[in-house]
Amino acid sequence: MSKPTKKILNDPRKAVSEMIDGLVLANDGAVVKLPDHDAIVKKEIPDGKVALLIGGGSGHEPMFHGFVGKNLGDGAACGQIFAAPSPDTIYEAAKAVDRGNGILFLYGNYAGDNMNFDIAAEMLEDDGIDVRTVRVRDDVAAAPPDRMDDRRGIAGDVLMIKIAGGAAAELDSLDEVERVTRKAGDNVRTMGVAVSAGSIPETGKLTFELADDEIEIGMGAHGEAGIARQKLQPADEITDQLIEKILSDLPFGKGDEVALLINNLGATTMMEMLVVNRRLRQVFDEHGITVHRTLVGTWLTVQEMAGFSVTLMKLDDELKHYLDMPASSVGFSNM
Amino acid sequence: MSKPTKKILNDPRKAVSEMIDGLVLANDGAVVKLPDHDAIVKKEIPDGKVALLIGGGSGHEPMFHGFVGKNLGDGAACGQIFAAPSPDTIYEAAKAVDRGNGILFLYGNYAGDNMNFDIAAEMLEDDGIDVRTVRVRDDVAAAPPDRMDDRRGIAGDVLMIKIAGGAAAELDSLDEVERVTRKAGDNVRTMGVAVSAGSIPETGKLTFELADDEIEIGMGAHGEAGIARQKLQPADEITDQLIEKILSDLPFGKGDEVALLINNLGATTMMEMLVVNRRLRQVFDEHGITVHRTLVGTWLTVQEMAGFSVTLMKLDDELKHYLDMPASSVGFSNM
Amino acid sequence: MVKKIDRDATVAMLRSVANDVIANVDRLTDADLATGDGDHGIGMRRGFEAALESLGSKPPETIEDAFKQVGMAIMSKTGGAAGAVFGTVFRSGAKAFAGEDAITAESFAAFLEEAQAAVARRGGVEEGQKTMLDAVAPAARAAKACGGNDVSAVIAAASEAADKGVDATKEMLATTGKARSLGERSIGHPDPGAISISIILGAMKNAAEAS
Amino acid sequence: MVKKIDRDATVAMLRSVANDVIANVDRLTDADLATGDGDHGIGMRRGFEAALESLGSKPPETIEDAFKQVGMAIMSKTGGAAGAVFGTVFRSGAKAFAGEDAITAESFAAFLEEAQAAVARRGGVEEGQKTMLDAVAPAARAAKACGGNDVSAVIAAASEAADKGVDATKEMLATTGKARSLGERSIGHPDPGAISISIILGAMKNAAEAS
Ligand SMILES: Nc1ncnc2c1ncn2[C@@H]1O[C@H](COP(=O)(O)OP(=O)(O)O)[C@@H](O)[C@H]1O
Ligand SMILES: Nc1ncnc2c1ncn2[C@@H]1O[C@H](COP(=O)(O)OP(=O)(O)O)[C@@H](O)[C@H]1O
Ligand SMILES: [Mg+2]
Ligand SMILES: [Mg+2]
Ligand SMILES: [Mg+2]
Ligand SMILES: [Mg+2]
Repeated sequence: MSKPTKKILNDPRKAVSEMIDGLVLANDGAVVKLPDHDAIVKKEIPDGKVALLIGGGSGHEPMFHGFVGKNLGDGAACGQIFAAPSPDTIYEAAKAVDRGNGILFLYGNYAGDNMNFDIAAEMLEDDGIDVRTVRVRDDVAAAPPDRMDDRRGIAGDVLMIKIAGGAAAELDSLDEVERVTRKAGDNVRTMGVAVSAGSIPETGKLTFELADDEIEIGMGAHGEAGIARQKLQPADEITDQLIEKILSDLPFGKGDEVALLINNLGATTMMEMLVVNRRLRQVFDEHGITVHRTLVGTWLTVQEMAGFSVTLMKLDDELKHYLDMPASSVGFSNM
Repeated sequence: MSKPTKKILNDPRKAVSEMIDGLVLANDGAVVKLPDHDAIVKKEIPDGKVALLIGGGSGHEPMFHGFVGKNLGDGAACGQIFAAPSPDTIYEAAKAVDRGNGILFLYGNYAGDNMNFDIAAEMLEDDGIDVRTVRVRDDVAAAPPDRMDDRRGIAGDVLMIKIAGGAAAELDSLDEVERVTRKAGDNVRTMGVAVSAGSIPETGKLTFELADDEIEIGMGAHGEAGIARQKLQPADEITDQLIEKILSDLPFGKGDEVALLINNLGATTMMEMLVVNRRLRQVFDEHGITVHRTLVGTWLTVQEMAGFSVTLMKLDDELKHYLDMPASSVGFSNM
Repeated sequence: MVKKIDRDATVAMLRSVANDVIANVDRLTDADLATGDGDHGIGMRRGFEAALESLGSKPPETIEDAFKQVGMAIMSKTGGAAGAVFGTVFRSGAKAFAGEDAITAESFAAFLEEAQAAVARRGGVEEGQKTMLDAVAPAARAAKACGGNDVSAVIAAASEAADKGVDATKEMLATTGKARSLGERSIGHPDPGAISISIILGAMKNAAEAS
Repeated sequence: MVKKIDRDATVAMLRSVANDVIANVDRLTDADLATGDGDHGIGMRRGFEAALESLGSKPPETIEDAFKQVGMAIMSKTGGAAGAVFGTVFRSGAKAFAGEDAITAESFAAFLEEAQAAVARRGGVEEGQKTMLDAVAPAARAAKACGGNDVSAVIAAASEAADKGVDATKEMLATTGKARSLGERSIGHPDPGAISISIILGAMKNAAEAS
């Protein structure tokens, strides 16, 4: 097994807790950490606000905990690296963001997250708190369309949090926030490609192996297997392979207006992603698809994995409205 | 010489031009590319505005061309990878952003950039256009304080562009924009550390070699040598080494309010940078320095180089004002 | 033949379970690297280190408490799928010992049955999906089938069945958890969670025989 | 002995200069990897490919034009420090041939003097700073010292001096450009730009001898 990338850390077993301390400080006073839990909560949450709680395993920074902020998540429950947070952490985070008008849980569709968030939701319901759950299931590589529940949540998280955050800031009812968020989820599709693996600091082991001339199409956000392992090809060919699968899945077609997100899985250069963007637009032009808004950057990472994913969300006026609301957090550059 | 990271590109010799096409598209209509030059210009620049032209070699994405946008650069002249743009590209970009009230050139202090921008400035002066130049020279590792002109411009660029962009949007005179930008430059200091090298796609060669357990302190943004090659150490020790040199250089001290920027050189995880942020704050607390604003992200990269830099800018009310102005561009997440 | 495992012996047994899991972190890491995301070993270590800590700092008053404490520690410190399902094994399984001052052949079999049902419910899984349930379920059946009142024999039967269950997972196609994505490529690799169950029951067997 | 290099021979000479630089891209890359950022080879290739293209698409009317076109192409396509200084060598140096219909021993020496002065001005450098000036300046002096009216002898003298200049840069401490950061570590490595000058003058020498 080849050597993982060198990392600048202290004790790897303390990496998550030190990372969270650093993240809270990077928010310049806008969030706090819960005393006994790896959870981050916004300082100012108005009474009566529908609360948005996001979360998942760590190691994907800035996802999830970097998206607590203005018109984004009200709080985030953080697990260890690639491990869903525990029910008690989720429960405490939920209690801390609750303002009496219900809570939306928004997270990626993984067995571990589902079970832990569900246990917390049961505990909260015992307390009489209304909890709804939307699971991001955007990875078209994970399962065919007739098995949506088997799909993983990957970079679609970014657009989902953006829209849910806007909806939760503006709308008065949990029903409505849930409805908008589900609509976003029904219209989002992602597929990625990995060119090299990431490693968990505590094990020091790469989560998979790729030969020097190999890539994996459809790779998951923890190094889960994709749909094809193949030779490295020119950017345009790889792009075509990803986008064809995405377009035919929803399907997207003539006249659709979309949000496009190209997400760096870690070590890929922005130059590569911009070259991919160029090709994507040629394909969209051929299909009569117009792009309302483009995001190219680093949002959901898999440690030092190199590769990227392409996310498309079909928009209507309502989704556009929430997507376009100003937002700021550590993960959104805070500018 | 070890293998460079695999990259997803088409013809490497066309990488910069395809990247620029992709970048223009990623701006969703807010910028245009000049027909015969690798230069990007904002579509809407008000008459009489003091123009801000930034630029430099490509390969550092999103720097520079990702920072053309609202309250940021009005245009950017792009070179090939790690190579300053040519005088004619700079000249044409300057003509395109000129609105009759003078132009500020803002770029990193490198022999290549200096010569090419100077030639363009001479051509513009022949045309009767008032051009001022501020060179970013923030790298404390490059030369001692009595040889500021020998210092390179690295991630301090980000804060400089942010402030110059704000000033150029609000202030009516080139003199004033120049004054504010120079003040920002006088108060900014950066130092970085590299843990692995980047490569230029067209050569396919890593720009330097580091052993598996080695890091280079003070590494430049093109792989130029730093001040010490040493064994990999815990994050806190590396952080201390960087920040002590930065603090003593300006010097920063008790009562100072600063902007802090932790910049990913490419392949470093945000987790690592947040762990570093945690340690930086401990040091600041010891020194009585307060942080007005923190930025942790990927702004000035060196292809797939792993490593990061720490930038500190001492702020007064005027600098704070321009730093805090809203801004958006591809490089600032556009959210 | 061992008829009962009293409270102190139970605590000792749970400690040795924890120590064995912790000692096998690399094996579990490698198994999860082959089919999942490579964190199962360190997750189980976090959980069982917390279990040891809990048993040390707050000596349990009953057998039920001992299992509950272990379950709570795992549930709150392991995270991921394993945190939920292994936490459930101990927390829900603990009910089988309610009011008892020793583990008997009967209550141990009931513990495994309880655990099996609770895991199936929580995980939304059936046997054959290549999860730890494929070690828990045969273990529960073997314990029941063993009968008698030699608790160490019951645990030994369960442990042996769990080992076979691990082997059987090699041939299964994963349809849940992170291994699901592997599809056909998951065949040939045992399920990491099933291995953990076999380590846990193996440690219990050794502890029971020694008591 | 060659007294004059006429316009067509000049264009042929400049073409062979371009081809030689392009053929040496890897050598220049490796030299710049040792002291700078590794782009000198590809930068010079871009510039001289553009020069070939310019000479081909717009055949120069005069010798001055030929040098100017090459200088403009380099200046606009090379980028970086090399674009500015090598562009300057040809563009500013071209003045030495103003109004002349052939390169002579005298005008070639004047070309190098002109180039030396313009590069020193543009780059803000002196000799001894480990740049291409440390090949240009001794070449200019050698050309002047050679005197006479055998242009090929003058070019040969310049070429030989440039080669020695490259060697001399090995011992110099870089104080400008990207190599500056290396400090003491720059010693032992020749300057990439100086190597390019020696390739350029070497190609001119061969072309002059052949004409
Ligand atoms: N839905 C499920 N029901 C029961 N057990 C499951 C389920 N999903 C996964 N598991 C078990 O969890 C194990 C993986 O645990 P672990 O690696 O710690 O968590 P994660 O999959 O979240 O990384 C699998 O080997 C499997 O035995
Ligand atoms: N200030 C300067 N004056 C003259 N020549 C210079 C100067 N700085 C650099 N050079 C020359 O340029 C060469 C480097 O060219 P190149 O690698 O193409 O550009 P860059 O340094 O911008 O990457 C150096 O080897 C040196 O000969
Ligand atoms: Mg996991
Ligand atoms: Mg360069
Ligand atoms: Mg796992
Ligand atoms: Mg160079």
